[in-house]
Amino acid sequence: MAFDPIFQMEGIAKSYGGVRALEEARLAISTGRIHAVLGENGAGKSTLIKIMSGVVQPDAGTMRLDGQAVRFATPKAANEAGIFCIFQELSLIPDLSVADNIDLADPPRRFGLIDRRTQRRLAEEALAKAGAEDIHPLAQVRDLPLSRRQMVEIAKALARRPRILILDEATSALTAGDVARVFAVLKRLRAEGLALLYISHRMHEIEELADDCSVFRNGRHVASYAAGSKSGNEVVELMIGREYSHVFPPKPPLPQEGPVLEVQGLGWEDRLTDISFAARPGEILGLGGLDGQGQRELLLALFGVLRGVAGVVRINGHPVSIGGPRAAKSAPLPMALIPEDRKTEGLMLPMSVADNLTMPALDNLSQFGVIDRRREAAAIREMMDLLAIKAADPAIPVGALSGGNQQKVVIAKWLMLGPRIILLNDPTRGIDVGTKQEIYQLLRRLADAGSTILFYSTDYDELIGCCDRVLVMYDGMIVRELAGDEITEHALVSSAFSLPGKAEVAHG
Amino acid sequence: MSAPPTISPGSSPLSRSRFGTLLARIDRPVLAAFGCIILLLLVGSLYSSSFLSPDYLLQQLQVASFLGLIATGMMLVVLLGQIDLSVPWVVTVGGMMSTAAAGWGPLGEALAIPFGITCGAAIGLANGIGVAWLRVPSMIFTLGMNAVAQGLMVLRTGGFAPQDHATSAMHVLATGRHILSIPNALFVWAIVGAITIFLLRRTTFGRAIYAIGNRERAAYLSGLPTRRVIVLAFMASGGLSAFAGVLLAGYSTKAYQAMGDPYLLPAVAAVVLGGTSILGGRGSYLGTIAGVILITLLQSILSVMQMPEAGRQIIYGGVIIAMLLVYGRQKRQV
Amino acid sequence: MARIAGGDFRYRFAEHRGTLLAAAVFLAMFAIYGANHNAGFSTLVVTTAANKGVLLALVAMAQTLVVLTAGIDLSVGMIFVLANCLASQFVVGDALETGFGILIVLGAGLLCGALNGLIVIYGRLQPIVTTLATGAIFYGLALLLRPVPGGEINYDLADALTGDVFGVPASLLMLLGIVLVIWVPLRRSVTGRAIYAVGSAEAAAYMSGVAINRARFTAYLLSGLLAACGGLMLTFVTYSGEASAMIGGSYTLNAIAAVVIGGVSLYGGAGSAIGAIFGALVLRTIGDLLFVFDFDPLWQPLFQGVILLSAVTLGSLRLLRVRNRLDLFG
Amino acid sequence: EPDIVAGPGAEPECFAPWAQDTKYFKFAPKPGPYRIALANGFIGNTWRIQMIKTAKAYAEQPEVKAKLAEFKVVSTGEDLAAQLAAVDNFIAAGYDAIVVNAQNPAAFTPVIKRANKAGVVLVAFDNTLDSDEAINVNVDQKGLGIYWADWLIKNIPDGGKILEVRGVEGTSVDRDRHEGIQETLAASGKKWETVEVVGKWDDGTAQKVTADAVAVHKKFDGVTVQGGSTGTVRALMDAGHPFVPVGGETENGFRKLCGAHGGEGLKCASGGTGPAQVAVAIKTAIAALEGAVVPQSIRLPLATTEDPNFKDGENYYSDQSDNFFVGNAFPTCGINFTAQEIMGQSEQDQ
Ligand SMILES: Nc1ncnc2c1ncn2[C@@H]1O[C@H](COP(=O)(O)OP(=O)(O)OP(=O)(O)O)[C@@H](O)[C@H]1O
Ligand SMILES: Nc1ncnc2c1ncn2[C@@H]1O[C@H](COP(=O)(O)OP(=O)(O)OP(=O)(O)O)[C@@H](O)[C@H]1O
Ligand SMILES: [Mg+2]
Ligand SMILES: [Mg+2]
Repeated sequence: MAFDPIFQMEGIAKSYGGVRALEEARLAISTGRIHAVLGENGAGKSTLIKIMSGVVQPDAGTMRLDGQAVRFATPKAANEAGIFCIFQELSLIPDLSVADNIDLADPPRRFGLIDRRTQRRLAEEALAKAGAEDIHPLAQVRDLPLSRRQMVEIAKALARRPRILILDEATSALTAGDVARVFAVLKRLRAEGLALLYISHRMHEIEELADDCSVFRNGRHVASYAAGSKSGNEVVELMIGREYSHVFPPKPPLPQEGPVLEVQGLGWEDRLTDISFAARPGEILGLGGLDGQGQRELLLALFGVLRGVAGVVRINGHPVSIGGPRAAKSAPLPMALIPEDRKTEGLMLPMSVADNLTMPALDNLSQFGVIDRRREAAAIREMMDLLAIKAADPAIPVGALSGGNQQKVVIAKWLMLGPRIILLNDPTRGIDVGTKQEIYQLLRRLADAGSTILFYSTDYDELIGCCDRVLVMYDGMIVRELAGDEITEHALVSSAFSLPGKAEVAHG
Repeated sequence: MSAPPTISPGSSPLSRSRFGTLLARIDRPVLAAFGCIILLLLVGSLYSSSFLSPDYLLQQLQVASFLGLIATGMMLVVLLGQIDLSVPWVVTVGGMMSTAAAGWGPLGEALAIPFGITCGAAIGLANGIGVAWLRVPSMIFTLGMNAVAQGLMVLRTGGFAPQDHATSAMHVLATGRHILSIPNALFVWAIVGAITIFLLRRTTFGRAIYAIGNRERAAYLSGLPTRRVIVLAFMASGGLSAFAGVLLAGYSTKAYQAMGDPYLLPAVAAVVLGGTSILGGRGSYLGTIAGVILITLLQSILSVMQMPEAGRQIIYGGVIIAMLLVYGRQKRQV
Repeated sequence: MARIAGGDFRYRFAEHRGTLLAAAVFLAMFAIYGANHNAGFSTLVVTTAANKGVLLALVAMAQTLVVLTAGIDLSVGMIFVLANCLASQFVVGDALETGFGILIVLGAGLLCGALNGLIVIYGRLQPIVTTLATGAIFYGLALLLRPVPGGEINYDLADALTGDVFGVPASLLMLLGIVLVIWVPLRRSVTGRAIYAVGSAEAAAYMSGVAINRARFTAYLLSGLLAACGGLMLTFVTYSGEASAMIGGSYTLNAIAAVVIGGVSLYGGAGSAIGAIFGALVLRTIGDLLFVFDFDPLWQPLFQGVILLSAVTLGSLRLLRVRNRLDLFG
Repeated sequence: EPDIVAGPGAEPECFAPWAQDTKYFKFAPKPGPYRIALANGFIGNTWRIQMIKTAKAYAEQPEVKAKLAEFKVVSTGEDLAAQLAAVDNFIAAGYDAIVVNAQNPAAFTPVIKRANKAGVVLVAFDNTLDSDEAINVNVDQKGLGIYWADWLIKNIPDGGKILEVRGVEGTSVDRDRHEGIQETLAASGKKWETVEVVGKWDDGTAQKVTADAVAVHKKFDGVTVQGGSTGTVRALMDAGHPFVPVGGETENGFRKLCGAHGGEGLKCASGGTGPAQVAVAIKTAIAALEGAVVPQSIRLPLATTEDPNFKDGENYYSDQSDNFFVGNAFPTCGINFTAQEIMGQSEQDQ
């Protein structure tokens, strides 16, 4: 590249236990540019930047900052060198206030004690810089929704006046609106001469932002190129190392059977109001709209996790009242929920892949509470093959798999139950292009096999590509129903921002 | 194919070691604990060769059985990431209620043991409800239940159960040696232990315990009956503590106030020395067995060596720390 | 701006809810106590209550610091006892010797805390197990020091600190002093906030460049110091030292109860030592109620148990408000 | 404050002075009936509970009841500070006399001061106070040790190996009894080897450590046990250890065994002062309030019985709990409780 790099990595290698996360990795970034890092799940992107920011130590290789060789023993050291990172796993303290979090490491002091007033001011400035003035600096992070926290995370990094700013899938939890604001901020920072490193699985984001790109595969650096010099397909093929086409499987015409899942006047607290729709077998029904408009609550309500839900839910015409996941499993038609956060809700990370896979289906695999080892083993093998889960051995902890494979395990463990109604809560967050493709095709297969799928995604392309119908939600209500070729990015966005009054409310 | 819980891996979410190394690491605490047992006996034998004599060892195993029962219940609870501090007075409840039942004529005589255990399980039930339904941290709720149990015993008996003499059945169970002079108590522990191992490795209940211990939220969303499992675990703990109380009453042919006091901390220590993570979700019963024997031997040898209390306490604490430093350290986060 | 200001109050209140609740409960109970005492709120009655309340309050503060880091300290009671034995040995003679003796006692407390801290941080053992073991060690040392109860203390100092100043119990003033000198600065210092951060989310704190080990170490260090202050105070109250495992054990457990009643989260990261102090006073007042109400002695243990249980169960009323079952899990 | 006067005091046969030089107290006589309080500490063991029951039984006896306006009992648990606070509270609440079973004998100096200033009679028993400002009702702990040692010397003609089961370490009681035993044995001129284990006055613990000691040392010629005597003898029997002379406490269970196996060589000396000493303490308090002259330190007679004098229904009760402490007779003080009288006290009545 024309620009002489401010930061360089050469021959970086890192392995965890047996797993090689990185070998011979290199990277060079320059001021005033946004450098995108692409790669499948487990390609080593996070590891690379964890090394840059002192979270983990490389086994081999050199790093140069302004030409000088550097080594960061701790994140603190990296910070002092002006390198700041916004992590894929958030680094906020839930029990502290937003202001406390923003200057956690070195707050303004008077007489050695924290100066609350100044801290408050700095926090407000930082939030403003990140375009999140709506967040109260005294609010506890614990009480903020995920997307707000992500904004705090960004504000936190900006408050430290970084030279090099790294975003590791910092946008994967953000709403379209927030993403736009963040992009504006990033572009301003670039103009101010920062060096930015940007990791995302969202091609369109990268296309919009990046100046330079580096692609990683299996921990190796495979290519670096100026943005736009390669077609998306080439890129994706670089990433996944194989032919790549037909992202989304074709949508077959809907079978005209009666609805299996009917919801009428469903309400909960002030988060869900008068939700009514019906879903047919073989249908993939999307939930759209801005993040946090009640889509998650709707799924949880159907799964029986919420208390005091009003309205009627019919399955195969029978009204049901589901008191929790356990009841949902044994509903007239078994239900499954692929939860939002796989690390805390989907999996027991330290337990083996096998144990995780059989968790929901244990009752079916056991007699009088005694597990039938043979049937269990068979079921596990079947699922691992079906979803092509890449794990050296089903006995290794699921936490050792990369994001994509973890997500597959979450889905597989429910499929083992043979659910007929499947609720998905943004299942492709942080999943690489290739894995996504597999998941889309799996969903379609399940639908064709007669399952009903309720699919919430923060990602319009997905809704467009996968869903037969999309219910757009706003402020806890369904404000619009889109079917067939009505489902366009434009339609989704416009109705997502529309106010309840205007849009003609659609009832399934 | 599917990994038995005993080899479920480290508590750190980020641990990524492979199956082989895994086995090695997980077995280490157990091996180390058994190693320490041998070491302890050798050290003891320097003082007196009779520490290696079979009847001394059987004697220790007999006494260890009481602690063993309590530690079994404690382990189930610890695997859930909880703890049961109500042990001392639940043990006493077991002893006093069983002997009290013995006072109610031949029927009571017959039902003494089950009755004592049931009373313990009842307190365990209360603990379970407090933890699973009211969601009070077990650390504190069981503490309160312990106080309540004490209050009940002091009140119920005013110091003496009207009848606090153990039944012959209890006495035989605790002290008898019918099959090749192996203490019956040891058989009791062996049976309970075998059942526990089976529960933990082969049943949905065991799997659920490890799952909840690792992440209750995910276990709940997977449709596991988390509350029921928690309550059952606490009932088991209560019942087993009470059972130990029953045996202790049989051992000294009577129940008396505060007879459970010497058992709480040793039980926790035994479970942890056995390699069970106090945070829950990881541990094997084999380890607990080792821990129990270790603690019992340590106490006995120090006492027979006529080590003064002060020295005994210091060595006791020192040994626990030393052993855990050898194998009990959890991996650093991130 | 008005919106923010209005908001501010809401947030600040939420932050201190636990403490305020504990304080309210205490005041209510103590009012009942005084109202039913033959001697009413006479100076002697209040001073008596204060003296024994402060003892537990100090140990509860010590426990709080460790609990905030998401740990638990089963050795505070034993440090308390060890300090008591040391004080009954060294805190005697003229002002200079006495002052020197006090330094010895507090220094010992710091050492005990440091030992716990080092083992937990560098040995990477779980706090609960570590302190279970070190507790035994500290008790052994105490026993070496005081094979049988006895010893003495600077009586003038003792009388001064257990008496009253213009009707205000001196022990309360001492507690206030300790809070102002140790807790308040810590709460507002960087390290203090780091303690909360570590307890709330260790990994996140590490990633944010927080000095984790320093925070932990400070917590254990000060915990030892506060426990030692308690032991010192015990010596002033009893004029003597005793290596009693019973006392150590009961103070450790009561301190945990006090911490919970005081609104400190056993999961770490939330709560305040002030709350723990009120929690301790609540516990003590339970005992006092036995005195004014005529309970049959054999009913007293049950009564105390039931009250303790209800007190710690009070918190679960919030469950009634939980609408999303996922909120039930920590 | 009481006046220090010259002896002899009232009822010398009951209020026996500890030593020749023991000083005597005379409090200003107060008109009855009196408000008397018992400030107990720990309650969770058999001895303490029997003590409380005895105290109430004694307070119920007509001639005593007549003199009492109120008899209040508070147990403050392990915590010393709480017990001191209780005493202070009783002083503040204007009780006439306070009877204490101290958690720690050394700690009462300050409250004694306050009690004397307020003119409240303070009587300590069991764990007596290291102070000559308050009335102590003492058991001759060392004498008990001597008593046991003498019994062994008498019954083991030419010395041998003794198992000494000690009490709770760190208490003066344990220390005194231990010294009594050792000094006497040493003085006997015979050859003795003693093995010490710690039984903590708890049957279970005593039984366990005895069993261990026997498993390791195989054979002992004699045993002394400060408490948990029943457990110790049980352990000997379980281990099939031949019966040998035993010096033990006054637990009913111990005496039952002695009574049953005396013929087979289990030669027991059972001595101590049961919880009934609380009655003597109360009696002393009343006497002091009535202005009688009482010694500052009272020596309680030991209630002892040796083989072959164990008589069922007389000095032990085979129909009663093992946990019951028998030495409840102080004839010189006109105090003699049968088990029934004590057990008869139900919890409810106040
Ligand atoms: N702490 C760890 N212990 C063991 N293995 C790890 C650890 N962290 C990462 N790995 C492994 O290293 C490889 C690279 O992981 P990394 O998180 O860097 O991938 P990534 O490119 O960030 O994937 P994603 O897009 O899902 O974030 C993966 O195989 C992962 O399983
Ligand atoms: N340049 C491209 N050429 C062909 N297909 C692509 C291209 N970019 C993305 N896709 C496919 O379109 C889908 C959406 O693209 P993208 O990579 O943005 O993933 P995404 O849907 O944004 O995932 P995320 O949930 O991380 O935002 C992906 O699943 C991918 O398979
Ligand atoms: Mg990553
Ligand atoms: Mg990812």
